[in-house]
Amino acid sequence: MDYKNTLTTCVYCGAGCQIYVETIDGQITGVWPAKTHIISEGKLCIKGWNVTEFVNSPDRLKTPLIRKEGQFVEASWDEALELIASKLGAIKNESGPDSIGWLASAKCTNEENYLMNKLARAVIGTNNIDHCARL
Amino acid sequence: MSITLTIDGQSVQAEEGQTVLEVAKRAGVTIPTLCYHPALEPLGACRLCVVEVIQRGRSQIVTSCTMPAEPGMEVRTSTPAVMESRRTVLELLLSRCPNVPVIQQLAAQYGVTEPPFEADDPNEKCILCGLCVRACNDLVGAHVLNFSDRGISRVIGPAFMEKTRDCIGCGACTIVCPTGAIEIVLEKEALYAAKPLGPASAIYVPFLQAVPRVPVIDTDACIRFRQQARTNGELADACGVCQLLCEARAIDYTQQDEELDIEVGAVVVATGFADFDPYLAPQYSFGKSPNIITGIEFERLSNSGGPTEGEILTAEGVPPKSVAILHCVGSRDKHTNKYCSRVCCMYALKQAHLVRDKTGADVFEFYMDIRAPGKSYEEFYERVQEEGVHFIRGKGAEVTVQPDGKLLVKGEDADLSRVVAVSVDMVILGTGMTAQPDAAEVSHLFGIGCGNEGFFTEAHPKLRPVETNTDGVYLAGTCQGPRDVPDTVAHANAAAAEVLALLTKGEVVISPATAEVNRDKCVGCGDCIPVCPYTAIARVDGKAQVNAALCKGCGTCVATCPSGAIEALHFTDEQIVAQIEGVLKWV
Amino acid sequence: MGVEFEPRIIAFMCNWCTYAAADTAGVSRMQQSLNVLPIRVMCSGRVSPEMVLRAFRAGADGVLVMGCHIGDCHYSNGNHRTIKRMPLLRNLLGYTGINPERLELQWVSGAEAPRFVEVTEAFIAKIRQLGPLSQEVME
Amino acid sequence: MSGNASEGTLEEIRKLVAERLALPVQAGMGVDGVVALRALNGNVAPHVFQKGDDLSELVIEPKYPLMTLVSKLHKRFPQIRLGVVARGCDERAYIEMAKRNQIDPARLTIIGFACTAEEAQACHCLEPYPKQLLVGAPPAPGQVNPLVAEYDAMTLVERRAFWRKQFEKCIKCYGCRNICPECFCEACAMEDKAWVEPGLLAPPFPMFHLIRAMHMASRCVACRECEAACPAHIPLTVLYDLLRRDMESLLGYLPGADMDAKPPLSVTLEETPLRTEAGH
Repeated sequence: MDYKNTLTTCVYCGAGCQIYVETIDGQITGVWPAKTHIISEGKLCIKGWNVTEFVNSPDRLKTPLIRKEGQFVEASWDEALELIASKLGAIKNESGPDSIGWLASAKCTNEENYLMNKLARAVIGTNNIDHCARL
Repeated sequence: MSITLTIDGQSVQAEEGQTVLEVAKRAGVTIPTLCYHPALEPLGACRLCVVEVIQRGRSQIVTSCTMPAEPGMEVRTSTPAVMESRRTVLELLLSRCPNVPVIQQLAAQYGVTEPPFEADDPNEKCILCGLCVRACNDLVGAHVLNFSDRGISRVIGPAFMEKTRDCIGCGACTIVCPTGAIEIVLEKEALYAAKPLGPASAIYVPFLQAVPRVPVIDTDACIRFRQQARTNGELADACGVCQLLCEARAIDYTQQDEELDIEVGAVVVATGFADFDPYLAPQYSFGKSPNIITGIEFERLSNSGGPTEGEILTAEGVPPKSVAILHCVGSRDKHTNKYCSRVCCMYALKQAHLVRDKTGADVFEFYMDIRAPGKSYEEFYERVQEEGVHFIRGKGAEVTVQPDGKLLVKGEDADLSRVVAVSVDMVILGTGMTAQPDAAEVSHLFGIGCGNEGFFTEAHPKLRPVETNTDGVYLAGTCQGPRDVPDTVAHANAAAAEVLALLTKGEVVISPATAEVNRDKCVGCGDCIPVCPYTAIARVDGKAQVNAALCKGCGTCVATCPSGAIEALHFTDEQIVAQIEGVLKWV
Repeated sequence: MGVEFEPRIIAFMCNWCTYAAADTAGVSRMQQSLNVLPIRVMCSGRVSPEMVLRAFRAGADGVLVMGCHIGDCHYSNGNHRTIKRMPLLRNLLGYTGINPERLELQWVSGAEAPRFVEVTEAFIAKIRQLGPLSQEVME
Repeated sequence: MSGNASEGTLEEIRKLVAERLALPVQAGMGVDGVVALRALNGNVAPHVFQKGDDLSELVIEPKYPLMTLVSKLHKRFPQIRLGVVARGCDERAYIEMAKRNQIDPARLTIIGFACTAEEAQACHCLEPYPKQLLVGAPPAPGQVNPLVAEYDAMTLVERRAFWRKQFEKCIKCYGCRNICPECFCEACAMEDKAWVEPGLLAPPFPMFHLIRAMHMASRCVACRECEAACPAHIPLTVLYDLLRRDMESLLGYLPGADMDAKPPLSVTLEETPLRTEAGH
């Protein structure tokens, strides 16, 4: 039996509540609030308590899906990225960078969100970016 | 090993270890005895059983009760020498005890009519045979009786001839004594405890009509079981007479009650009733005089197999001149039981009839009203009236024991509007029927209802009188409520018919409104299990499971489950909430 | 002075005793107010605290839980749980400010149609006096 | 960290844990692991100490409902034998959980220690030590929360105003339920839309909080975890203490006190009588 509690930060909002993600034999089995943390003091909201729910959710997407003839079809990352790059490029050329909006996700890491911000502002050239945790 | 010997010229077989007396008895040869008892070691004390034994050419006179049988032995039981010996013995015995009938008869048989010597005490009965001593020490183990002194002052009695608490009053000495020299005198206190109308011996056939008609041992009264209980099972060798004497070897003291698991599809509960405890109605002074008896005790008294062989006698042993019968003892009384026990009026009338018939005594019936519905019952009531029984309409108020032992019964005669008092020799309390004291336990065991009085509840008082609310459990007889013999027989037959109907059908139809567990929601806490009145819920593989065949759909488990893991089919939470919201929406 | 307050009372009735009594009361043409809204359950033991609270939540001004007398339960002892649950729930209502008198447990046997009317009418009168629950919950 | 526990207490506990871990598991006293708290980099979380682990990391505060973890491990590993470093409230939680089939008593060794008098006071704990007390001496018990008497003395109108204000703060995080050692149900009535309408915040009175209070009546062992976990600072345990008091006076049942006492709301009046007709 390998029992572990990994201290981490709840990704759902900017409050920065600390949580322990509990794993048994490598499988996520729950969340403990971190009582010793100076911000959250062992208290969590419903999102923090359920922050790991999506990990093992049967509805979770594990490969990209591309709509072909009205149906979502599993695709490879290369195919998906190719399609997105070409479409975004075409839209930017046709209607300008501000015709594109960006929504980042709380379920990504801070670093991933930073990269998305970089992509939106530096590569595409728009400030139309927001984050679902900025509630 | 079998051996062969001759008795009075006749060749007989014997087992090794048997005495000559035992072999002779078995062969049908009569040898007189006084100090012999098959349950006790022989002592050869009375010398009456002497015989002549010829062995290896030599003849001698010996006591047959102590002489072991040997191969080739020749026994003669009535030679002149033997007869002369016995005659001498009887002369001496008759001289000691001239007024004991057994000795008088034996002496006469042997031609002894007058005792050769004058008796010291013409009332002496004890022949010092020591049977009682052996019984008390070897069988009962009480060690109370023994010989003391010697020669002509030899006597039998307790130590220092003083009253002793070691005597357990078992009476074994009186039974074995051949001359009737010992009498048990019950002290006043003991008399009340002695249950004069109870079983006479520790082993007895419950009643003559018992089925199966075999004796039972009352372990509370049996010397051996009492010894066992007293010594916490260390000793169990006292008495044993019944085992010793039982030729069929049917008595085994080590037998224990056994629990058997039997799987059945239906159960008929026929646990019967308990007689009302007359001590709960102290105004009738039950227990204060042996002549105040309950109806059931009267039944035993008037039974031909009872202690008086059916003669109706008071505790003083004489027929009563007057008897009072009190109705409604423990029935129709807010202090005891409110209900009518249904059978007492009729049995009281019957008992009045029996008393009149057998003794001609004056009978006074104290009654509120006579309940005699049913075929021939009212006619019987009329007949008893014609027999001259005095009916006093009014409940018996109290019974007091007079200084002379007579019983004073007071009551109100409602017809005359005045208080009456009669002095009688015997009072019969018409005790009613009550539920068995363990009815609540039994009701819990079978998941059946039990009313306030303790009688089991039928599924419907009119339409389903033998069914219960637990499928497959049926009621028969007085466990459901007071009823008389024909009604009990009918009720029991009905219960049997219900069971037969199940057997014939082979399958059971149940109501669809049962509880059902959603295993995904159940966490197996088991809070619901003790809730079920029908023990329909069990934990299977760590989770609750409802046996739909047992479930009656009350839904109490559903309300208990904190997880909402049990649904009451047709009464689901969703349906009830919809009803609540529905009715509130439109008013 | 507006329209007089008409209490709305949810009455949980067990199938075997109280529901039968209510039925008899109706068949016997006994005079009754219209404020009692019956919800039939098989046993008063089926009435969970959630159900009582839900009735209040849905707008009932009072809740009556009625069943067989102790000892007469059709299911032998289903009502033993009811008689334990309801005092706790009443106290809890009181602790959080709902007048506990708005919840009442009453035993009415199948033979007690007059008692059914008596009990319900008395409860209606009591709730009428207490006023609407919304005063307590929504204020 | 407050450091209320003396170093001596901690050392004794570590020694007992080491002993238990050193024993062969088959011998009955031996264990596969000991559930306790571990301090790592200044933060504390529940942990399962196993043979070879650094026991200097074992600490006893801040307290967590460790029996929840014991139950989880017992269910996941049907053979596992565990020890647990337990306070009085942990042991009470264990009693109610074992009674309800959530912990296997045959596979659990309790290494009990006494709380400090300060902790007892902070928790308003009347029995701040386990019955299986191995380390420390029973401290002076805490006082009943003075708020219990204060709220009890309020008029209906005052109580209503008070609790309405409290319940309005509720953000329906379910933290009170999630942290509770006695809330081990697979499905929760507070998530059942028949009882609690989804999409309303704060949850509409009286459903959410009163359902939980009723469910706690025969289970609450007064560990105070719910109140500590509540981001809205609702004084939940005052309500539960009032019901615990009723439970004891009406039905003679104190959750956590007796392994053999059956939950009184599940049994008949013959088995657990109602002591008064209180409230009627």
